[in-house]
Amino acid sequence: MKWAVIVFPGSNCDEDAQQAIIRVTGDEATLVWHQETSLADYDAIVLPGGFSYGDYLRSGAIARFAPIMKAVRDKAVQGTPIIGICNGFQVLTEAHLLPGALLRNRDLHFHCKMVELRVETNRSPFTAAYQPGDILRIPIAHGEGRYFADSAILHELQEDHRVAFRYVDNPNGSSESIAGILSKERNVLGLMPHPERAVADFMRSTDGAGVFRSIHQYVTEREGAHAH
Amino acid sequence: MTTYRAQVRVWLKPSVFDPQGNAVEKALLTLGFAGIEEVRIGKSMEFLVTADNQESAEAMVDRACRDVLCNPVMEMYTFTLEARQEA
Amino acid sequence: MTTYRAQVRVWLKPSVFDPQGNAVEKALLTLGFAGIEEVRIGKSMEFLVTADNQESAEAMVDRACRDVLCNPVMEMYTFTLEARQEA
Amino acid sequence: MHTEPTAEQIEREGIYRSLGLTDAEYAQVVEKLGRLPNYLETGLFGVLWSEHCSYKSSRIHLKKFPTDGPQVLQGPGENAGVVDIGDGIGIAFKMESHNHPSAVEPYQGAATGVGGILRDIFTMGARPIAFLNSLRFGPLDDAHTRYLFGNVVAGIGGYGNCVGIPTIGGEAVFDPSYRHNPLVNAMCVGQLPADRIVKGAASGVGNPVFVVGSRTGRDGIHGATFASAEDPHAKERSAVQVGDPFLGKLLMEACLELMATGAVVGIQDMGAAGLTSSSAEMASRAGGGIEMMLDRVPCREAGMTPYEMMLSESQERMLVVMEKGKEELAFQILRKWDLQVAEVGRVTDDGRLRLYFHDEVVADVPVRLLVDEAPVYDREIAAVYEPPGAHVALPPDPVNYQLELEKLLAHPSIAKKQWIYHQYDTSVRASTVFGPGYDAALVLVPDSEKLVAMASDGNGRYVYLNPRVGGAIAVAEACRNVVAAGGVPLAITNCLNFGNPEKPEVMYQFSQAIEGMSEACRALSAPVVSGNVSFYNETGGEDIYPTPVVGVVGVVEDSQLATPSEFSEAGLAVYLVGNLSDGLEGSLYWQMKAQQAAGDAPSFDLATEVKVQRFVQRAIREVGITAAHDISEGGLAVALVEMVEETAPIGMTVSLPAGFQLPGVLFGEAQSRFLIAAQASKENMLQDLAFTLHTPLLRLGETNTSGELVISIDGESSPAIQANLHELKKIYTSALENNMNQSWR
Ligand SMILES: Nc1ncnc2c1ncn2[C@@H]1O[C@H](COP(=O)(O)OP(=O)(O)O)[C@@H](O)[C@H]1O
Ligand SMILES: [Mg+2]
Repeated sequence: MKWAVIVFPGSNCDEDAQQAIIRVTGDEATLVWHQETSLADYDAIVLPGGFSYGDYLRSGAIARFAPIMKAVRDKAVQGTPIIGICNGFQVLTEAHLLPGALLRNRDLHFHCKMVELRVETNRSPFTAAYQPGDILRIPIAHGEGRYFADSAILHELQEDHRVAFRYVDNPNGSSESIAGILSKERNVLGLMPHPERAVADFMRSTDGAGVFRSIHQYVTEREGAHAH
Repeated sequence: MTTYRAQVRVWLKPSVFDPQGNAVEKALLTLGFAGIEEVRIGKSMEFLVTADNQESAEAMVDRACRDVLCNPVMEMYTFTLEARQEA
Repeated sequence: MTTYRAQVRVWLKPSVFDPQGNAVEKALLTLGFAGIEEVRIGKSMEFLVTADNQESAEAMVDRACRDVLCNPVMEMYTFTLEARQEA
Repeated sequence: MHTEPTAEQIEREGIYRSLGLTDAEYAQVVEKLGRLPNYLETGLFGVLWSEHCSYKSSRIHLKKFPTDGPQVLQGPGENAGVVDIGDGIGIAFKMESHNHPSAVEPYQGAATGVGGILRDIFTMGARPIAFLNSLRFGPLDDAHTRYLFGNVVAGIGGYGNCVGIPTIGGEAVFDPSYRHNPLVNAMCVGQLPADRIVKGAASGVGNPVFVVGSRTGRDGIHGATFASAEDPHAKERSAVQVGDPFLGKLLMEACLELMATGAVVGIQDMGAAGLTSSSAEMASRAGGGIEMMLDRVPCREAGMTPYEMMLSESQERMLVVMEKGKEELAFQILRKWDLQVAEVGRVTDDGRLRLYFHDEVVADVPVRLLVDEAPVYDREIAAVYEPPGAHVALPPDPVNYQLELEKLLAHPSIAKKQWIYHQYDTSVRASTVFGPGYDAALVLVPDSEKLVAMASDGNGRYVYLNPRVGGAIAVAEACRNVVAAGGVPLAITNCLNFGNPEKPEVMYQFSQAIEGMSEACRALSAPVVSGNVSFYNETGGEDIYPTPVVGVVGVVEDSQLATPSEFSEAGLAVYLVGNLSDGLEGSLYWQMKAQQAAGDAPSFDLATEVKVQRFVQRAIREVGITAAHDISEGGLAVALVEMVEETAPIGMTVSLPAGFQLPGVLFGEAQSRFLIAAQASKENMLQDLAFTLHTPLLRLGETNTSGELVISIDGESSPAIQANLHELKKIYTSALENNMNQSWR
């Protein structure tokens, strides 16, 4: 299968994501420049972390207008798995592909450290390799990661089992300790922690590998099904 | 064409916690500014808009606010426009 | 004692570079908002002040601006005060 | 717009003084130039002959540093030094101070410091891989200090996090000496192919010269001149420089792409003194000249004069010399990254810096005179240096040693620094093997088994008490950190933060510290490849502690050798490498008791230093040990607590031989010592190795499951310290945060 990792001006986890994909799945992963307009060739899309457009105004606010985002939208409609990590999550909410918003951390500080996440659902292309209730160790690195949504949305997320991950110990003041959420069709995931930084022993955790493995399995199985 | 000076104010909805406002309020208190409360911190944006008339300038600024400058999920905005005095 | 609503605007001195305003201006341009220029982004702060009278409220806000809200090395401020209507 | 003074007015009214030239310097300019310089020209000399750009007070002393070695690919003189780590890989690194700007506007001062050092690294053609930072502030009980420190940390993170380079090491010291003059030193490390170092030389007559990046504004004019001015508030007269890390990141990517094409002849960041220093220094390195049409410089504000353009310190700008005919290639790359570029001039061979504005020559001066013939001062050095801690009486023995240990662990200089580094992205680039919290940071080198090791260190108190020994200790300690993590130190960079060089005792500190550093560099085979001097760190006549900060880069040959500074298992043997000592000289403990720096510098011997470092290197390689940590501030007791991993449910029993004074043996800071922990099965081999290498090695005790730290003296009935380790760790971990939770905004 083929992965696209979108590169916005200011993305800085693009290569990390690419390397993690290659390390975990052995798949082909291509960096795709934000000025491109088609993603037709790709089976999975990653919006990586970083500071797209410097995170000026609001994080993700300017990136959502990039030419590539029209193609991302189209792929979302087609059911292609799309994962937004950190800044990618922020871009996805600004682009209304995911509900809610990510605000400045409760204590106003940037936080970079290993945190524990609880897997809330494995019914998604991103979490199938885990069991609900699994505790994962994955680093966070963000200043604006406080997930916010109004109560109706929070209720809906809860009802539809669309909260993918929660923090065990809320580091940033996110509503209901939410660390990652799924779209209605469950093929778009946004999460603040960085699974691509937890895929090798030297990183002190390999718990993030399951995210990439899940996507790989989902896509290859789906391809298998189509072939029939 | 006329050039207007626009002043946009964007702030968090009342239901959204504003940690910055909170921190400043605390700081003011410890520094002895008794009597200051409910501090909220938002953004103030200023720019020049050139348009045919006030109406179309207003429409443009409003669209900029809705599309870019403000995220309605958590923010609100107001703005004022003022024809620029010639230098 | 009267309670006033204060609105403070803080912005970078004209000679100080505003990277944020600069980036937003560029973004607006590429999004087709032709005619918007010289974008500068500052802070807008709102709070309640309770004081004996307008004068002492003003003095307090001014001091808060100088001591806490504004960094005089690179920023400037203005504010308005308005007696709060009773609920 | 007011008009500029004429050349005659400048001479008659002494206006050159406000541009940074002394009477003698101005006379020298007039004589060598053979005429009176105009306002712009006087300004050029003012900044290039400033302390900051010309190193006029330090130059003759810096020459004493050893700078050669087989591992050195690029020594001092370029934008950064480069060492060879083998496998065709070069590591570029440099450290720089941003003390004065950070005191005026802490967030932007620190952020622009990081941006500047970043550009120094990537202009060498190196991909930046890590940042470190060394911070010195006054005590945190002062709200303004908390404001400065908090914002400096935020600014370092703000820039580094945004450009996506991990900040993985550094140090932070809090001492009254820095209350009015905080130090903010930033270091950047980058990786490049060893045979593709890009230089900052403007060569090739006729080659076009470009300004790339941000537009030029009126910010920071005279920054370089005033960094050397006595009145720190003079700096406020110029606008504060604001960093744009987003643009910094684009510039980095674009320049690396540009340099990879091979079409870049020379490139330099417009740092201090902006366009002036970059153009003049690049021309000087090539031994040629440069001419520029200033009308073509993209400006942020209307009506900027040539003077303002040449002296502006607007951030995120580069001066690039391209090979003629390859311009289109450059334009393509820069367009892709949405960066502004303007061709502003060309390389000449007449050795002159010639500037045009509206088709008129507005400045025309010899490059040699601007750069190479800048004044050099052999400033007066005090004949005697009254050792400032010699007369201080030893403190009486304390009643409760546990309490003293707790006080040391809670001192912000010793306490765990996670409040700082949790605000830094330490894992971006996904190659951090050891981040902050270890003795040295380790980073993976792609396509290689090797790791790059780096650390920064420097103890101003030691240098103050004994400049020569203190200088040597700074180098030794920095190298020791790399050794503890499993590395071999290769070379160092430094920031020499000192007081007013016009004072003979400051020059004594300076020259002696350099002597000491040089001795240690030679003994440890770690030459100096880059560095920076910051003078005039004084307020109201009070100078800071003379504070040379050393940044060291080394290599870990194989990731298997990476050795942590902590352990978490029971059943390990704990050893002291080096001598047991009970001297309190220069220790933080004595300073806390005496309320001033006390005694001499800690005992230090270079031969012993070399020996213990060799021993630990071989122990890691040949025996395999679980953890290694150097003993530094706070002494043996603090180092023991530091070595226990925070959440480990273990205890440790240590017994010390009789015959040593208690406070000294626990809290003394005698140098050249490591603690190492090893499995029982390795003990024989360790002892054999120590015997073979004639290295003092003392078994202190072992770890267990008791959860307690017990330190006793042989023959004494009750232990000197018996404390819950978990509680001690809590004090150590939370102290800095507790200090910063007081209001500082
Ligand atoms: N300003 C800082 N930035 C990043 N890391 C820091 C900073 N200060 C301290 N650290 C990290 O905290 C750890 C302890 O620092 P320090 O007490 O100076 O160590 P030592 O005294 O053993 O050299 C080191 O890993 C260091 O890199
Ligand atoms: Mg320490």
